[in-house]
Amino acid sequence: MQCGTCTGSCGSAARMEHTPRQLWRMVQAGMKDEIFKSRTFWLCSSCYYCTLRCPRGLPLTDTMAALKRVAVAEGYTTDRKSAPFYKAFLDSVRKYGRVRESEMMARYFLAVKNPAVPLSFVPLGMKLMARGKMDLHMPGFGGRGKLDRLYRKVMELEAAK
Amino acid sequence: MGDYEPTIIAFVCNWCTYTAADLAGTSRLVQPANVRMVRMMCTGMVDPKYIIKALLEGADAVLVSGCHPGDCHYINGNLKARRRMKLLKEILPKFGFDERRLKMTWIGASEGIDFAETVRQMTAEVKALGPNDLRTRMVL
Amino acid sequence: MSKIGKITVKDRDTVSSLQDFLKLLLQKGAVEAVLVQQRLAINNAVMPALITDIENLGQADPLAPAFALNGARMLSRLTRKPLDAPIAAVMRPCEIRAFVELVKLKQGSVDNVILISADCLGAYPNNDYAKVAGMGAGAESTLSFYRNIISGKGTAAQDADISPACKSCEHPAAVNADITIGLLGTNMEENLLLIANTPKGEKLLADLGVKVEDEPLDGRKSALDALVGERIEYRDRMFARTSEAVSSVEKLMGYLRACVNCHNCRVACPVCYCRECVFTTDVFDHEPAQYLRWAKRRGALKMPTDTVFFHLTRLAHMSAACIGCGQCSNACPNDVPVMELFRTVAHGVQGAFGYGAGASLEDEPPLSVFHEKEFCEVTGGHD
Amino acid sequence: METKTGRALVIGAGISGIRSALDLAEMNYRVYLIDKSPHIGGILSQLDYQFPTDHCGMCKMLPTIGRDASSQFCLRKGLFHENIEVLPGTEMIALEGEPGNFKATLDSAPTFIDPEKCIGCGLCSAPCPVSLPDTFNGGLAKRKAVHLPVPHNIPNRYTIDMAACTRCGECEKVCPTGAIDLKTEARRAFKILVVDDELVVRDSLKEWLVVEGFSVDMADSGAEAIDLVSANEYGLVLLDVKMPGMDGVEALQIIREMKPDLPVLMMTAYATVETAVQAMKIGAAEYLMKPFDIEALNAKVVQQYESTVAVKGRVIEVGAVIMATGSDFCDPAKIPGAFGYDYPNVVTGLQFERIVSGSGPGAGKLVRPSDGKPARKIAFLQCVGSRDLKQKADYCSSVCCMFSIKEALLAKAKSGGEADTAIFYMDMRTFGKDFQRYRDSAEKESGVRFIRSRIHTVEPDIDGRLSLHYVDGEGAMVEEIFDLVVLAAGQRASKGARELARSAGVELNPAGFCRTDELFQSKSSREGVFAGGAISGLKDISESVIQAGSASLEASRLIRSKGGTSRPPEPKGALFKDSSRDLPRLAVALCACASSLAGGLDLEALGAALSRWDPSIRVLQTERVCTLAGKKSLLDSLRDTGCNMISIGACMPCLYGKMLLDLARETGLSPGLMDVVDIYTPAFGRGGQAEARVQTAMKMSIERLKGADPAPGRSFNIIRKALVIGGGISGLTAALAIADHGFKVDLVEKEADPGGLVRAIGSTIEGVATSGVLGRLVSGVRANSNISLHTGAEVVGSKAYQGLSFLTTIKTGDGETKQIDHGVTILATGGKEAATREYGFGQSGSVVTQHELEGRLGNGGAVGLGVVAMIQCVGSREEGRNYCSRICCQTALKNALRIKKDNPEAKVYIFYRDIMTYGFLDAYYTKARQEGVIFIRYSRDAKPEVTIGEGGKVTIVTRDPILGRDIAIEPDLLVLGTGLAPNDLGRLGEYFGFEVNEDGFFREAEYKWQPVDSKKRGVFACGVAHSPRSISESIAMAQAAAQRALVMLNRDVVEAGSVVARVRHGLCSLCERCISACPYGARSRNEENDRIEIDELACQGCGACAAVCPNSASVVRGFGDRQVMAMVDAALELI
Repeated sequence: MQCGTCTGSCGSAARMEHTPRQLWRMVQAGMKDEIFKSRTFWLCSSCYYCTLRCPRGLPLTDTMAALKRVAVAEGYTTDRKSAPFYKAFLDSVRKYGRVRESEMMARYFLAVKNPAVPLSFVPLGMKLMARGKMDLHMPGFGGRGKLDRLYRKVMELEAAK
Repeated sequence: MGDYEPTIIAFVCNWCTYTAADLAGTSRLVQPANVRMVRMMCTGMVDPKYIIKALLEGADAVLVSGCHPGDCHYINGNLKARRRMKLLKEILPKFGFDERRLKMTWIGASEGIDFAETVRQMTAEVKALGPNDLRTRMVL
Repeated sequence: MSKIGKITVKDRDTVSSLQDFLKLLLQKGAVEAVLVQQRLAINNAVMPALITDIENLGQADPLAPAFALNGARMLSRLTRKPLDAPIAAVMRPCEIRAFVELVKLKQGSVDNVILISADCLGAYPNNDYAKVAGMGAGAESTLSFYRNIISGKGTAAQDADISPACKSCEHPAAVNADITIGLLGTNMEENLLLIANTPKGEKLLADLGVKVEDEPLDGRKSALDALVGERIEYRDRMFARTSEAVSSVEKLMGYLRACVNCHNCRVACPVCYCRECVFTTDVFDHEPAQYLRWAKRRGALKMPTDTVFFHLTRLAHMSAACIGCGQCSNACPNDVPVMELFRTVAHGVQGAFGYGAGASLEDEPPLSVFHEKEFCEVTGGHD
Repeated sequence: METKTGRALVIGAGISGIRSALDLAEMNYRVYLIDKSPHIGGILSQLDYQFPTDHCGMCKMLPTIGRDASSQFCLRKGLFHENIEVLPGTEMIALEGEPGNFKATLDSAPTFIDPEKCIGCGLCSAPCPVSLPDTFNGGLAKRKAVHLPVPHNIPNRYTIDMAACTRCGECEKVCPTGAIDLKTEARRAFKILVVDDELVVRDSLKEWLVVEGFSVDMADSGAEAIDLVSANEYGLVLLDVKMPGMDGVEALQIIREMKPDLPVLMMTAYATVETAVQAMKIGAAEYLMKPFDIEALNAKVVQQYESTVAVKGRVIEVGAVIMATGSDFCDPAKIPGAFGYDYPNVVTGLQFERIVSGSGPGAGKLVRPSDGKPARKIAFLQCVGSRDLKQKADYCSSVCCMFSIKEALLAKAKSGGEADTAIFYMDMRTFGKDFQRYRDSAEKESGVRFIRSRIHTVEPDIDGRLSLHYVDGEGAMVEEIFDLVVLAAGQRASKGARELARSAGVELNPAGFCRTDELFQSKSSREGVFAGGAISGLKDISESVIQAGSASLEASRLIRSKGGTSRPPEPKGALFKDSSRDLPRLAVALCACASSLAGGLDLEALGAALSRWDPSIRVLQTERVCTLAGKKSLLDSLRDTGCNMISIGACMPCLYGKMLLDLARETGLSPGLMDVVDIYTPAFGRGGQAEARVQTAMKMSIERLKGADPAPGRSFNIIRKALVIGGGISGLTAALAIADHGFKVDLVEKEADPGGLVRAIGSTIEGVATSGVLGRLVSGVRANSNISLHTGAEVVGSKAYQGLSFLTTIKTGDGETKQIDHGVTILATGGKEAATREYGFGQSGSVVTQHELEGRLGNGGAVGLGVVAMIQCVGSREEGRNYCSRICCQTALKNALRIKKDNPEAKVYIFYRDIMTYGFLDAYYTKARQEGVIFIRYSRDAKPEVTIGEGGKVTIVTRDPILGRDIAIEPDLLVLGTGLAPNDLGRLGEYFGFEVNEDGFFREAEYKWQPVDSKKRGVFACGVAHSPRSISESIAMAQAAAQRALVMLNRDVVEAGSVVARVRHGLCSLCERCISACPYGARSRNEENDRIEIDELACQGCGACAAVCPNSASVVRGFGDRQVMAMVDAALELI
């Protein structure tokens, strides 16, 4: 009904080129390329506010996530920074059953292939270390590779669709 | 002047204002007891000569009160009354009747507080104005 | 610039040339009867008469400064029901304005009536006119009245003067008559103007074959303005005097001390159209016990009662329609200045409602029309 | 079939209940009007202003014909009618029997205050220690446990909120008339047995119950409990389930054998819930969950106590039952975390009404509840709890848009125009008659801002102000600070609906409202039980009144068919002897009241003063007139003194009770000759000169009676036949309804065969085929012997005569004219699909109207339709036809869903301004969106442009407000929703004396309160001739119109009121000012005998003619000049 509640409740709506409401409209109108050129759905931090409040009960946040998946699947990842970030995160989980932050960040910096990015993270890193939030050592792990089979199954299913 | 208690004749419409007066009564609103109410079916029924009669007969003030425009049970009785009051408010002051002795108000059915307030305010005003000396005057 | 015809006055006898014009109406069959002031043979008294025989028009004297009663009541009796025969009525401006008010009250109708009105330079009160009329036979007194005015000696004669109502009347010329006979703005002794204000008037002039051309009327206008200015100045002085004289109920009682409840002023008043005034109905036959109670409360009770009450109620009923013809004072046996009181109050009321009594048939009498959003100040500002 | 007077039960005394009760009472059925709450008026008693006139007009529902049988004062004060028995505080707990003779058991809550004695002095509420939020004022103000349910009610009886009452007994001591009896002893006599093995549970329970005033015994095991139960009388047993030795269930079985009707409450810990439930099957009344919460326990115990003590099931026999219990508003507090309802200054619509109401907490001033400061910036949030799938409320509440506009206008009026009001909405649903104009004037003239955005969160700002974040039209984020936020809370099924449905044996729809027949909305799922008003879904007042009228028609039809007669009421004239001839002899009765009230008044001195005032009156000292004995003594003394007028000095309750009517019936004097004067309130109240004021009041009453005109209302004949103009679905329904009551009906239809607009409609949106209903109606009309159908006929003239008789000439199909005499006229001329030339209509085959589309869908379905575009509001809601035609949105959705069903791939675009799917239709709007129909909004001044290419190719270009870009669509078919226009009424208005509004629709007497009547008596209208409406609403309106007509047809003489105008022809100078002054057109000038004639049936006695007549030639009976002036004299006597 384009009532605007989702845009109203979305925290990061201000920074998006299109408000969530416009995004749904564009999806309805099938303006595929324009959607994937924009950063709108990447900025969604899936706080689920919009889904909670939509009077029509539409699964909005899941749609955002679906858009992300379609973007990745159809290779629309432009020079965007978030796609590699998510990929690094998934690989680390796949490999170790949990996230090993330092290794994941390293993998992410490598994928981005742009030296400026790690430097921009240095000030953040120093502060975290000062407060002991960043432990450099590689944490032990239980089932190495256990999740591998899970990933492979998912891959099969998606391929089948 | 101290002990003089003004007497106010009130021509009230049977529908809205009478209900407000009852409401003021039943909800025990403090209001002076100087009002004598004459219940008419509608303010549109109040003939100018009743008001002139009341003033000449010695009433200290006359209140005509009916429903708000649009509430009138008889569609537009209150609007006709307003025109008659306008006529009287033009004529009577010429003969020394203070305009505040003749008051018209709209009071809805649930405005008991407004009714009590109007009565309280009017009694005070008329008390300040002093008695209408026609009451004891010889010539009618 | 309106259509102007002329009546040439033969040997300075304005009255007879006007009579010839009226005879023309009957001759041409434009009308079957003329209601006009007729000079009665007996003692030169002037009374309205319905004349059908051309000969009798010889005694007609509309210009006479006599105003026995307001002709509007007579015309209303003639036109209360549809009259198939067309008639003409020669009346003063205030009579025409009274008739307009009566038509609005369904007491008469203007179809089949041709309203003719001469400029009105005033008229004497009834008992004064007898003094003036006595001099000279027939229309002589009328002509001398106008000669005095032209020669500047004014309207006073034989220690009588025109009634205060006429002195304070700001409508000497009837704007809503079909035909106005213009005395002002021309030399009355040479020709009279025939001004057609309405299509009916123009048609009549055409039927009568009166030569009509467009002529500037500024001469007449300046004369009119002068007269009106003078009268308004007198009127305002009168208003001030009267307002002061009735500014409290005691003063009002003093003002009306001579009133004996005879209700003559009501009977004479053209716009008091009730068949029987409420004060004469059973409503005011009070119980003996009631008189006693009033007397007990007051110590003494002037009889008859309801005097001030009657005048105030009459004011309430007709002040919106009062056209200031002065007949009430004229009719009062005890010379109570009723006209001054009623004109003062009526002026205020008509001003408040923005209504000119008798001005035009279209605008509604103030008390018979109402709107949702008006006069908010009456009820303390909120609607 | 023994014929006895038909009886009906109306449940719920809100507006629809009152309407149904009055309808049936005017048909002379006996009506029981019951309501759960202690007062009548339902939700309307809290609303002072109603849209679209922004005024109150309830009293216009009172009967205009035969009005002496009912009360003649403001409905807020109460209602009485000869044939209605009003039972407040009563509920129906069971309904047996079959339609036509039901047996209903009524259960009225115990009244701890004796209504006869309570004079509403209010002394009892002062000492009451309890203070809780006042539900009447939406919780904004505080009230005591003993309180006035509604400020206006006369006689104003206090009630006690038993749940909150602590039984301290203070009020009992203080009450001057001893009206309060808390039955504390009775409560102490109510013994409760607590059975639990743990001592601590027993003790705490005992302590609580003793505080509540009950007496408590204790048993620690099942065995001991059984001995105690057999030993003495208990009112209630609290039985624990888990006990050593004999467990609760066994004990229950034994107790059940011993004392079958002894109520038992099982007490169960969490674990043993199933056993407790199982125990209930054996007969336990209920079960209580440990650990106990005092309130729940207390309420349950009190409820059990009250049901045992209550006036046990009074059984009444009724022919039909009408349920009019209305609906409640949703409580925003129940919507978690939304709308910031818990912040101060966030109120619901109802609370806002209380704020601006004169009798509300703020005495009518527009102030903020938090700090009383004036509220100058107000936001209204729409669709709170409606159109919200999360709250399982997939429906629109139909009225909140309109009452928010009204409240915005009220805010402007109350603040002298300073208030800045903004309404946040999704679709502004102004679908009723003249609603669109109401909105336009609110927007343009009064400057109310309409912002299309649904706000979810309200954050508090500094000092009680509130900040709202919302997306404005162009998609930009805006934050705005407001003083006050009003939530337009939507509807919910009323709390009592579930019990009522159970006791009445009626089904509810999933949303909890009463499930009704799709087309006949007053028929519930059980035959003989009908639904009136908002119980079947929130409606605005006019729809509720129409629905109530249709329910009373169905009820009356059922009662009559089962033998219940409604014999015509005997005219009052015959009832009372005409004492206008004999000499007026006035008696004054002074009632010495036994209670402490009388102390302040010396009746002897008063009597003496009055006889000094007027020696001809006879003063009678009587005792307690309110009791039977007192009344009898009064009657005897009246008879032997031969007085024919009586003025009774008594207390307030007698003032408005049925006392005058009963006294009149017994003495044979017309009620106009009697008057009751309240002499005790002034004497009792504050303000000095009590003596003088009482004496003056009596004197004024004496003078009034002296001027009273004893002649009762005259009665006139009525031709007991009806004329129905227009044979559409409304005309057919109305004709059948009247014919079923045994009256002759002439049905005039212009076209060759009846059916009207409905023939072009295949089925309703709910999927009900219209041909079935239409077929049944048409065959019903043709088969009914009472109905003579004139097809191809037109009305060419009509003349009204004295009383209710018209003579109408019609030109029939074959050209010859016929004369029909009839008493009532029902206009059902209906309407047609409005023509249009916009959007290229007529230039291309693929541009059609909704009806044409429906025809095409009817045969051949939607195959071959790839892309369909629909444009709504074509020609409607803009200059020329500035009203919403109400049904084009639902027709568009119906057709769109049909197209999608036939071929899901089809692309359907709907260009709309506001989708008007009010009520339960909103579910179809949700379904359409889910099916993939694309809705594109446009505004009145930025309409879509349609260009017709060669070969009729249609392209539509419009600006999509959300994308902010133009989009183009080439549909195979463009369907225009042109809405409905009325059929030309020609000179019918002139013939029958009714007016037509500027759109050509019938102008009703009053939109909300007399929707089907015209100002001219005996003329009614229904269906699309009145305003565009759907098929089911037209049927309901047709039945309501038939009902109003039957009220008149059912009388052999129609009686005018006793207070009517009279002309003294001798004084009348025929100035006709009274004719133009009369609002009811009841006066006319008879040309032949030159007299003003009064149509006493139409005259309502308002006196406008009397005041405008200078010499009082026109006077109203009972209010003559002499009488009023005498009252003024009497009033000024004693200064």
